[in-house]
Amino acid sequence: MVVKNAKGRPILLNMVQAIHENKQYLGDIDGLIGDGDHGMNMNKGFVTYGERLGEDETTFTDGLNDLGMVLLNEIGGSMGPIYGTIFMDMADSAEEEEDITLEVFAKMLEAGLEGLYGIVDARPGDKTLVDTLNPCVECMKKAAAEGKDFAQALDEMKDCAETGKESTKDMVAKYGRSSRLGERSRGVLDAGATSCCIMLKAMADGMKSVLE
Amino acid sequence: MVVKNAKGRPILLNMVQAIHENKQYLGDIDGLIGDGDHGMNMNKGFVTYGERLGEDETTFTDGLNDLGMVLLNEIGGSMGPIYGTIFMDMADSAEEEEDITLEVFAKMLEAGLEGLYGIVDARPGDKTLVDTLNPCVECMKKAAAEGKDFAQALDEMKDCAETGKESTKDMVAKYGRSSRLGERSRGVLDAGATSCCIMLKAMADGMKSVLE
Amino acid sequence: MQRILNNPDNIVDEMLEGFVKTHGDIVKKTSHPRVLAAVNAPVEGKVGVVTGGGSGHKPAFIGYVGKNMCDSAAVGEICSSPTAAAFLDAFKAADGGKGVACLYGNYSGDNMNVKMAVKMAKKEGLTVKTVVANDDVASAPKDQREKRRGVAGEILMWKCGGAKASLGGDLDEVIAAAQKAIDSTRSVGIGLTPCTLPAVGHPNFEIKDGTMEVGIGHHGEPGIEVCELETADKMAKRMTDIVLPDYPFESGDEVVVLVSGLGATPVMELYVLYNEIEKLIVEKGIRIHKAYVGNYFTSLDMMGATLTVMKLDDELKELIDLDCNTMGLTQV
Amino acid sequence: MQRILNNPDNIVDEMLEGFVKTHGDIVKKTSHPRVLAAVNAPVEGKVGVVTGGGSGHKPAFIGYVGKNMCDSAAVGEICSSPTAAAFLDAFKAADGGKGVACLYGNYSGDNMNVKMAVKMAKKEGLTVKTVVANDDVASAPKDQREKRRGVAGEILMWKCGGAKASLGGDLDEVIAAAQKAIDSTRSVGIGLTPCTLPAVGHPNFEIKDGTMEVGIGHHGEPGIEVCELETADKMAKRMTDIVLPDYPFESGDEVVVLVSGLGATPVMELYVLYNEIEKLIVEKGIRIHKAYVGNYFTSLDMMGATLTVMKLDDELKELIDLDCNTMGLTQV
Ligand SMILES: Nc1ncnc2c1ncn2[C@@H]1O[C@H](COP(=O)(O)OP(=O)(O)O)[C@@H](O)[C@H]1O
Ligand SMILES: Nc1ncnc2c1ncn2[C@@H]1O[C@H](COP(=O)(O)OP(=O)(O)O)[C@@H](O)[C@H]1O
Ligand SMILES: [Mg+2]
Ligand SMILES: [Mg+2]
Ligand SMILES: [Mg+2]
Ligand SMILES: [Mg+2]
Repeated sequence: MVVKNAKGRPILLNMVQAIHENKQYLGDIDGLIGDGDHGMNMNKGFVTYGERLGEDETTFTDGLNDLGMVLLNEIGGSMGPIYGTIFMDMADSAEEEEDITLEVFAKMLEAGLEGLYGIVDARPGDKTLVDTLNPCVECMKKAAAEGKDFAQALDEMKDCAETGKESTKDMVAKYGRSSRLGERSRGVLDAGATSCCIMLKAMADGMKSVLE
Repeated sequence: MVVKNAKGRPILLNMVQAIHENKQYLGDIDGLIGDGDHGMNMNKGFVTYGERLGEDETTFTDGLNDLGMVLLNEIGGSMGPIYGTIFMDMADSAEEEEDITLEVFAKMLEAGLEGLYGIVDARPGDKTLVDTLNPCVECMKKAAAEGKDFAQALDEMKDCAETGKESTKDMVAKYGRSSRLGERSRGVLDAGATSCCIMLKAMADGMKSVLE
Repeated sequence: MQRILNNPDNIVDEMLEGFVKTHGDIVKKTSHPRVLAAVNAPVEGKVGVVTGGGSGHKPAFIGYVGKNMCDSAAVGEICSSPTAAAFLDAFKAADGGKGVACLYGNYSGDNMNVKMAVKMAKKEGLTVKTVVANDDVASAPKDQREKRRGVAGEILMWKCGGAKASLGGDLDEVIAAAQKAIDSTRSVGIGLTPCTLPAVGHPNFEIKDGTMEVGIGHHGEPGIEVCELETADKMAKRMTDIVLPDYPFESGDEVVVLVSGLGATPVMELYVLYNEIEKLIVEKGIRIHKAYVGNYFTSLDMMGATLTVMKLDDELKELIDLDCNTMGLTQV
Repeated sequence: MQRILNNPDNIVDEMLEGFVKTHGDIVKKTSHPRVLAAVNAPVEGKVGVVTGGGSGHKPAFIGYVGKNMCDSAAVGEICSSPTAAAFLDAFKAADGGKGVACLYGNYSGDNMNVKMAVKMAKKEGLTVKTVVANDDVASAPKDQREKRRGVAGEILMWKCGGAKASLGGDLDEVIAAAQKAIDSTRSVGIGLTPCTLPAVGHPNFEIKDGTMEVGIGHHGEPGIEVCELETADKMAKRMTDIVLPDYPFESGDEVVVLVSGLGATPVMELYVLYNEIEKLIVEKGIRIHKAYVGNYFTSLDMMGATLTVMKLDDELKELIDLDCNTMGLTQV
């Protein structure tokens, strides 16, 4: 089973919609130990991309690249470079591909995480979006190595994203605004981990819808 | 019966004490339709004068003049020139006198009111200290003309001051901060009318204590 | 009350200490503890320009003492006129032998104290003439202009009067320039929150959340209307609708616009407001020669803003454009 | 929320419009909507000085663009770093052929975006070197200075870096001067009230009435201690006790002191605070060469103040004393 790279539009739109629908929720979560703007930041970037796309078709990799560019060039803050890098590096690693196989997708995710590691010091356990992304990368690499069914692997990734996100609840923030709260940051979800979970799940659902 | 001009000290001290004791009350009244600083303003001037006087004796007229100078030179605002003028013009009109008779005192009060009229446009009915001072002047002029007993006249002045002050409750302010409230200024006492009442009653009591 | 204070009774004196320590290159103390003068005051052969007023309006009033603005200022308690004695000493500190122009705002306390000071000065052989600012449109109807308060328009009056004096104007010319400046100026304020006098500890009036007080005075004097809090564009419309027709300012006029915060409104928002005001003024065919946006005349910790518009002629334009160096306004 | 706004999402763009309309004699727009440049930028043969950061800190950052300070600034959303693209365009707007010094504050978003922009600039053949301000003592222990945030000390870094560039310094000299400036500078803030992001509508942290947050950051980052609200003299003591030993500043040193309000504290109170701070510094045998007191680096509508102290040597003194003309700081 593969996702035709050419069929990127429904995947990207699904991601845009999911972030848009969770704007308020993400803002509220960020409000607890951050500054409350995460929903706004993410929504602005994703919706801007969605408007830019309009009625056009896009490949999955071009879509990720364009979304990354919008985030990087028009959102700024931390989310611009962080998600911008993730999406652009994911796109970079597969732009030549016609078919996105499970193996290709696992490499894309890994490239995104590597890119992220190039610009942030956060690692697993630091209560950031890394705690959502990293287990998903691991899970997909393993699934690819085991030659799992793509659809099933995507479902597993959704579970990993959920578990990863939930794991941040009990962590103490080491980076970003909430890190200054120290122990006071424990007990609530990390905003970036939450948006990353929502985004990855939407990506997975979008991909499943065009799996062939 | 007369008040020896030389015996000013107990009169002035009584005035200082009365204002000092009513600092909070005057502030609260001013707070209702003014800016809440009337108690502070008055207290500062009167207490400063009291401290300046220290253990010294003073004539009644010198005391009024010195109090007026403190108000004028150290308090500023509206109260400085208003009470400063009243006290200094009262003193001016009787500084030569050894004995303050009822007639002299009536003239003093009248001079104070005249002085006030020289610097403010407010007249009776405008919800200012004029509504306290004016009836007292009228009352003392009448008492002097009728040759009344000084002590009894002073008691009548106290009543007049009280009635005059109370009359401001039902007035609409035409001058000063509260004037901008228009109809909204009705229903509460005027701060200046209240301080003037307290001051005149204390003056009367002080004078009664040294009547001979 | 979340404020930075020692004993609130000493706030004015302590503020003055800190002010002189900070701006020793611009102002100096005088023999009167409540009078500050420009470092070079009095300037021989120059008309002295003096102002004064209650405290709590920073930069006003001492913040406009300095090069090509005021030579000295008398300082009152918070929201309370300086004493007559302080005004008198301010006159003396500014007197360079050509007389003194006292340019101040229309409040009854200030009026009384200035009048008394002018009388005392006269006795001492010092000629003082006065201009009383009354630019606040909302404080009285147009046919009772003499009752209107002075607000942020005073800054433009000081700018013009001070510049005229520096350029060698005699007393009558300085007075005429300052009078023309304020006569050509109209202001209005909108209050969004009340202010708290440090010695009182709580606001002594109320502006309900979600409402705004149109025409509010610099001491919280009630305005002409309390209405729902509006967006910046509507606020701008409301302010220009009050200010522009009153003079009136018309197509072809050239103006100075001053938007001042009342103290606690973020300056960022003043630019948002000015952006709207500018559109409305330009739309009317009026040319904005110069704009000032910032905290130029405040009311302690009040939120809100004032709009001031001044019509220019050649003389006023030259005076406005002259450089100056004060804590509140430095123009190069 | 009693604020002057249209759609809160547009506040930055509208603020920029108003800012450029007001200060057209100092700054100009560029091809990037979120980059402003000095009217004369780029200056051929001069090192370009660039800064940038989130909005809501007026005068920072665009308020320090102008003569002898920064040549351009990248503008972010409220409390959020500008984009890498904006930083890149700011570099280009400032580039006079001698390279660009990017002087900014230590926040993870700014770090990431500047790094990316520097990389992109390099690809385009433009050399950019950076200095990262980290003057906020309370934001990390001394042995982790690289983690400390940049706060109002950035103004002195811009002043010195900008002056060095104007005086003809090459890129390495400008970077060295700016680095020395910030290395010689320490700051601390005390917050008295929280701030409210316009798009959020309510404060996202709390400072209880009667308490204060010592060491608070410019975005409301928690401080090192929450304690009872103190009088100005005690606050001054607490601030100097944190700032002075950290560098350390010692008897015989000559310093610049900068006291900035956080936005909503009346400026009058900043002078009261400075009056106390000055006493404590002078008592230690330290000479204050120059003091800045005012709203120089704010946090929207937060109440409170920051103290910044910078040790001078002959070079820094010359740079601090050079005249400048920006919205936030005009020195003649
Ligand atoms: N330095 C960092 N390293 C890794 N992740 C970070 C860092 N800073 C912020 N984040 C992530 O970003 C999220 C907050 O994003 P957002 O609220 O949009 O930005 P900001 O913190 O600038 O307001 C955090 O929950 C965290 O997951
Ligand atoms: N213009 C005026 N004419 C007459 N009386 C005045 C005037 N202004 C104020 N007053 C009197 O002063 C009182 C207020 O005094 P105070 O609170 O000390 O001064 P302020 O109004 O400047 O705060 C008023 O209640 C009124 O009686
Ligand atoms: Mg956030
Ligand atoms: Mg009062
Ligand atoms: Mg008062
Ligand atoms: Mg943020």
